[in-house]
Amino acid sequence: MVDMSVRIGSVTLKNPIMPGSGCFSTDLAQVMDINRLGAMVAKTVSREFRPGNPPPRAAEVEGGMINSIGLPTKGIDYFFKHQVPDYRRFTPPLVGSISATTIEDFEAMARDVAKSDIDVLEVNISCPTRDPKGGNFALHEEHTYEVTKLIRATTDKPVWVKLSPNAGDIVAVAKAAERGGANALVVANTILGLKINTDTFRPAIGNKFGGLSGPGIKPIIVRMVYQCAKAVRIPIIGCGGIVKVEDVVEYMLAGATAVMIGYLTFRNPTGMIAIIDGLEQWCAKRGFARVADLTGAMIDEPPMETFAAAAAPIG
Amino acid sequence: MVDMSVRIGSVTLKNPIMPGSGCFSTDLAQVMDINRLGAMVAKTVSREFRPGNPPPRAAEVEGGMINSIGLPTKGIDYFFKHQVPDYRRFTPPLVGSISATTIEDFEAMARDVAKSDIDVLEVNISCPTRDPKGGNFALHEEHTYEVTKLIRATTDKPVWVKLSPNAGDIVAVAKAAERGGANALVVANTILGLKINTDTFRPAIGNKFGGLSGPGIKPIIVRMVYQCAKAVRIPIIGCGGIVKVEDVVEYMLAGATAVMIGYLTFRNPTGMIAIIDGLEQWCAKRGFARVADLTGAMIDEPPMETFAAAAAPIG
Amino acid sequence: MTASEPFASDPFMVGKHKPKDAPAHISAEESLCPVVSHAWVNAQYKHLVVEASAKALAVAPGQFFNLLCPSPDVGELFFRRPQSVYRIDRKHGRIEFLYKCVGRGTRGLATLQKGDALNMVGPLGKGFWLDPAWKHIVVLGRGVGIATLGPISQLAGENNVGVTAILSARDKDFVMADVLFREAGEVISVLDTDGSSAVENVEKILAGLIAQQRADAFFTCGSNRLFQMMKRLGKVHRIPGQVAMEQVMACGLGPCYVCVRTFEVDGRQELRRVCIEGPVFDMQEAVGW
Amino acid sequence: MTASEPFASDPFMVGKHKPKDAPAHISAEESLCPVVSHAWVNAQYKHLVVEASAKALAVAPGQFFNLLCPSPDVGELFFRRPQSVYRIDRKHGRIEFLYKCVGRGTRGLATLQKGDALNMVGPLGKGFWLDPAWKHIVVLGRGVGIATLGPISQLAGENNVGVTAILSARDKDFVMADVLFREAGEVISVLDTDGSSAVENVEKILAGLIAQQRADAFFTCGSNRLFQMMKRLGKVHRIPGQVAMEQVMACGLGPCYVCVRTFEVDGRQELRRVCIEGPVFDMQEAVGW
Ligand SMILES: Cc1cc2nc3c(=O)[nH]c(=O)nc-3n(C[C@H](O)[C@H](O)[C@H](O)COP(=O)(O)OP(=O)(O)OC[C@H]3O[C@@H](n4cnc5c(N)ncnc54)[C@H](O)[C@@H]3O)c2cc1C
Ligand SMILES: Cc1cc2nc3c(=O)[nH]c(=O)nc-3n(C[C@H](O)[C@H](O)[C@H](O)COP(=O)(O)OP(=O)(O)OC[C@H]3O[C@@H](n4cnc5c(N)ncnc54)[C@H](O)[C@@H]3O)c2cc1C
Ligand SMILES: Cc1cc2nc3c(=O)[nH]c(=O)nc-3n(C[C@H](O)[C@H](O)[C@H](O)COP(=O)(O)O)c2cc1C
Ligand SMILES: Cc1cc2nc3c(=O)[nH]c(=O)nc-3n(C[C@H](O)[C@H](O)[C@H](O)COP(=O)(O)O)c2cc1C
Ligand code: FES
Ligand code: FES
Repeated sequence: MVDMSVRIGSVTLKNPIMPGSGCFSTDLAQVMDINRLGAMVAKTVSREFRPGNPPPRAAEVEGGMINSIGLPTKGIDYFFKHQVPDYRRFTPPLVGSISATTIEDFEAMARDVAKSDIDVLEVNISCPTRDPKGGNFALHEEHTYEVTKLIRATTDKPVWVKLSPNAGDIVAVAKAAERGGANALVVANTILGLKINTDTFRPAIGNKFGGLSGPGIKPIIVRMVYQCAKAVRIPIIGCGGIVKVEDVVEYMLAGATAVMIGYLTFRNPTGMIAIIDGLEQWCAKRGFARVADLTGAMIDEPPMETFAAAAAPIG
Repeated sequence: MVDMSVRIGSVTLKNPIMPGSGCFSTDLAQVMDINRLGAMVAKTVSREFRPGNPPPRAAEVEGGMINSIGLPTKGIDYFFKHQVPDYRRFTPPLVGSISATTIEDFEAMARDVAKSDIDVLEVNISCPTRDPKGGNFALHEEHTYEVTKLIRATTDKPVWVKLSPNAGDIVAVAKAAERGGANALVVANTILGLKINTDTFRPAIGNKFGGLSGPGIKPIIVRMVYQCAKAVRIPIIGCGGIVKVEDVVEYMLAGATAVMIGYLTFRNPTGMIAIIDGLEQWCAKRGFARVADLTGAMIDEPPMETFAAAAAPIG
Repeated sequence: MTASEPFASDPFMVGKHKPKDAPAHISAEESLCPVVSHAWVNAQYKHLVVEASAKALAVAPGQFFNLLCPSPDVGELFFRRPQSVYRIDRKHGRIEFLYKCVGRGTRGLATLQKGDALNMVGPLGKGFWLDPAWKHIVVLGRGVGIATLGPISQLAGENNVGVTAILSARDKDFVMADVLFREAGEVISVLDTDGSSAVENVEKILAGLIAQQRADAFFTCGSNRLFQMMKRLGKVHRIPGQVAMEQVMACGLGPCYVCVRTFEVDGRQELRRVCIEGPVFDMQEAVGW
Repeated sequence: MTASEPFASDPFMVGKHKPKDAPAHISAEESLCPVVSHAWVNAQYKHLVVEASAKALAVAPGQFFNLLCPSPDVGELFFRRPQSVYRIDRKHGRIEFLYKCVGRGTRGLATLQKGDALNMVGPLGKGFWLDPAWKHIVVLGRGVGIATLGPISQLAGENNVGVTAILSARDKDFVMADVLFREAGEVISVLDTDGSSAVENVEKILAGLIAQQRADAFFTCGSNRLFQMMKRLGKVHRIPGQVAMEQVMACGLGPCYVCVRTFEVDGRQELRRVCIEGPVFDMQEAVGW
């Protein structure tokens, strides 16, 4: 028996597998047993109704997909009245995700949403198609510090801050979020991209720019998880391009305590469950009694090779 | 007959296809006719001998590859004496690429190398495994401006500055390079990544971190080419993940005047030639008399869809 | 490791298996279905028959499956492709699709051979509804829309509701499935080649059916222009109607909001997800595409 | 577009064709070679025979081809895999490979069927050299290294140079190609199962051959420990030697500097590229792996 549980500050998950925000809803109960997940992560909500962006909202790209949904939301009243109770039909801890375009609204949103029946507040300051001063605070360390600090003061519930891979210096932003009082970091949201349809000469998605996700971004995000894990003491949740058991292992070796999964669910809607089962088998086979022991277990030395030519000219 | 030529400032290329630095050498004459290329781009040289990084130096990743070669070089004397004459056996314009770890050495390198029999000086200030103050100047606009300005003053030959996709604000860096006097921008070098071998728990390559290239990075770099092309007046050379004719078209639609190709040559060593042929056919079929007309021809409007719900709540 | 031993888990191998202990109330599933037959119907359309699980066989007319198409080239295919069920053969435990080869997904799908396994998720979405009070319905399909209208016609036939199927196509080679529709009722083919597929002509045919009181309900799929005309006629004559819509999908299940289209109720516009709130919608509420 | 019309250019389709007007002096090429046969030799090794172009047939012993292996899973395979030529059959215009299934690349390669086309680049690298003055050479191979030593043994045999082939393997099932080597000379198999493959024992065999003056040159491939021992013996007895080395490759042609290993000349270390400066190197200069 492998102990599959992981602890993210005060929250214990029965396994490290969660969906990424925007890639999960209770609609998935059509195909899978939601109660098996480590946690549920709700779609990002804003205070007021937002329709989202014009379709097409997503397209395939070489290493995965590009999307610009535009954070459609029915607003927080609907979230409290309908969505939270709907999620609560299931047993895993519930992570509520919030977004806003001003720092003041973020603070107010946090205060309001944290009062609802959620277990964790995730702060989405990294929607890639928003501008740095309009919700995409995670591009800059000062913005990140300020918004995290304000939010921290509004609630005793755990606060997870979702970072942006588009930041030039994600380590500085991670440290800023930690200083601001974040209990964990989600690394990361999508990478800003553009796909042009070479038949029509138009952008492939309605909003022109979109966020990249899927397997192609994994090496970039694994690197960021590793860098952030070295720089902060709070737990890191890895997110980007996970499609198989070994990807979860790779994120944990890099320093992640748990992971979130987006794209895979679109390709294999029962993929998260298969990964939970497969990860347990992997640990058993490799002799790990606790999956948590994988976190940060990368051997930080180069592969062993004969290489002793540093001082000599190439022949 | 399609006019396949493109102009990058004072240099005219007979077609827009060039190799990326480090992915080309005259060794390729083993398999292809080098004279068909739009230009030759030499491997980056430094003043002194550098052995490069410990092997393994490259590994496969989901959307392509990760490498950390470590800029091995035999130094500029060898470059002048052996490599330049070797390249000169072939007819396409020769782009020499230089690297240095200090701004002073960059200036001196530029002065020396520009005097050799090259047609264009490419400035590699974007090697992803170097630090921002040690040659990876392209992470910051001030460093980029300074180094470009100094280099500009040393030579009358065209100066191309190769930017880094790891910069938080590549548009600001692009403008800085333009202000500094660059004649064209190469967008971009590789993206910093990490791959961990889940069998050995060690990094997959000897230098731990490496640069991502290949199809998976294309949507990110196409976005950057588009953004830079809108922001500067000098030509942009797109580089990242090109493996087929349509990828070249996509880069040109986004605003590139020409492109560079790296990874494809590893997969299909005769790929650049096939793309030159295929691009000409593509233009003929689509009725473009000049390939140059593709540059910036993206129709900057969303795909046409019925979408008029901006003001209404989601049902 | 020996050469025959399975590898470290392959990308995308996960999820090909049913979750262990999946509760019985789960209504759709991701399953591997063996291909029974797969043949070209004409130069563009293929007819695919697969063996389906009990859950898949519970599919209703107008519902769809989200298919993991094999990649037709070395590049990877990253989204599934939705295809509505074209025929439900519960006796033999089979589900049939009729699809047009248009791009990479369907081209990859077309490579499947008898005996290969097709990974499908479903049944998904809300299908057509049939009011037992209706005596006679009209289905109007063009192109791929014809496939989608098959099962509702079949169901109407089985329930002794008369069906007139107007099948619009480029030329007579592309009038598909007329046999299937003929089993359920009357078939009128309209073609581009002789001009009979012109919207005005189809409108005349519909007007005739209305006059003959053979149009208690309208169903359409596959052409925006035909849909707009039918919606207008339906509004004027107060004939209830249903339209099956399409949109690019990612998840096919509801969470991602990729597949929205615009709808209008009482002059107010709103967005709905084609995959879970559709693909079948009230004709008067749909705005079109 | 009709369903049979080719698509917009597929990823990686480019480069499958020869560049038009390629000058004749180009020594290697990227070509599609039909598979003639492909069979398991034992539980881990497969023997692959392809029809090859005139350029490919010019391959020399010790040279290699860089093979575009089909991907064994849905994920993409991004590097070619180098394989040295194992047998050159100029009479039938064929090239043969003997390879071990170890990972994704070779596992994908193993899926090729007779009639399939294999995309190969080559011939590449610097092969073995044979001094006509030599009367008798010793080749020492283990595992995949055995394949690499095939052609030089063949060549020696054809040139009336005597060959002693010491083939080291786990057990007798893995002594491969002994028929091929027997055609060229004498075969000594050493096994893990009976302990005869121990380095000390192999050293004894080599010492015996040296004493009998049947060791004018050494050739080795496949085991670092055997290589180190042979290098030491060669140094003491002043026997020239050649070693075929391996390293992960990207381009296989020289530009990328991925495939370097360390070499030592006059006490100075330097890096050389296995793909173009090798894969065959002077035994005394190689440092090992
Ligand atoms: C609910 C539903 C039922 C359908 N039923 C049928 C049917 O019975 N028979 C039939 O022939 N076709 C049907 N379609 C259409 C079918 O899904 C598309 O033809 C198919 O996805 C095209 O994929 P492709 O890769 O071959 O073409 P592409 O070149 O990718 O695209 C061609 C067209 O298909 C659309 N498309 C692309 N990807 C998707 C996606 N992931 N989801 C939805 N649409 C996409 C694009 O908008 C484009 O217009 C249905 C679509 C939906 C939404
Ligand atoms: C010049 C040369 C000649 C060779 N000849 C033979 C031969 O005749 N028969 C034979 O069985 N094997 C030969 N090999 C080894 C063969 O190339 C590897 O076994 C093969 O690449 C493994 O690929 P994989 O995907 O199956 O395994 P992986 O799981 O990818 O790797 C297994 C091992 O192969 C090595 N490898 C992986 N990718 C590459 C690459 N792109 N280039 C080189 N090595 C790589 C790795 O270092 C690892 O140790 C030769 C290698 C070289 C360099
Ligand atoms: C369609 C789609 C919608 C998303 N919506 C949200 C969102 O509302 N809030 C958020 O924080 N992240 C959102 N994301 C980002 C994902 O949660 C996740 O960070 C990203 O997709 C990377 O993971 P993946 O590669 O596994 O998909 C969305 C991603 C996708 C693909
Ligand atoms: C093995 C390898 C070596 C490289 N060496 C250099 C280099 O020396 N100088 C440089 O400016 N870029 C170098 N690059 C970056 C490429 O020129 C190119 O910018 C990058 O690979 C993206 O293009 P691609 O996706 O087509 O490979 C190297 C890339 C690879 C893969
Ligand atoms: S496709 Fe995801 S909600 Fe419809
Ligand atoms: S593999 Fe590229 S230089 Fe050898």
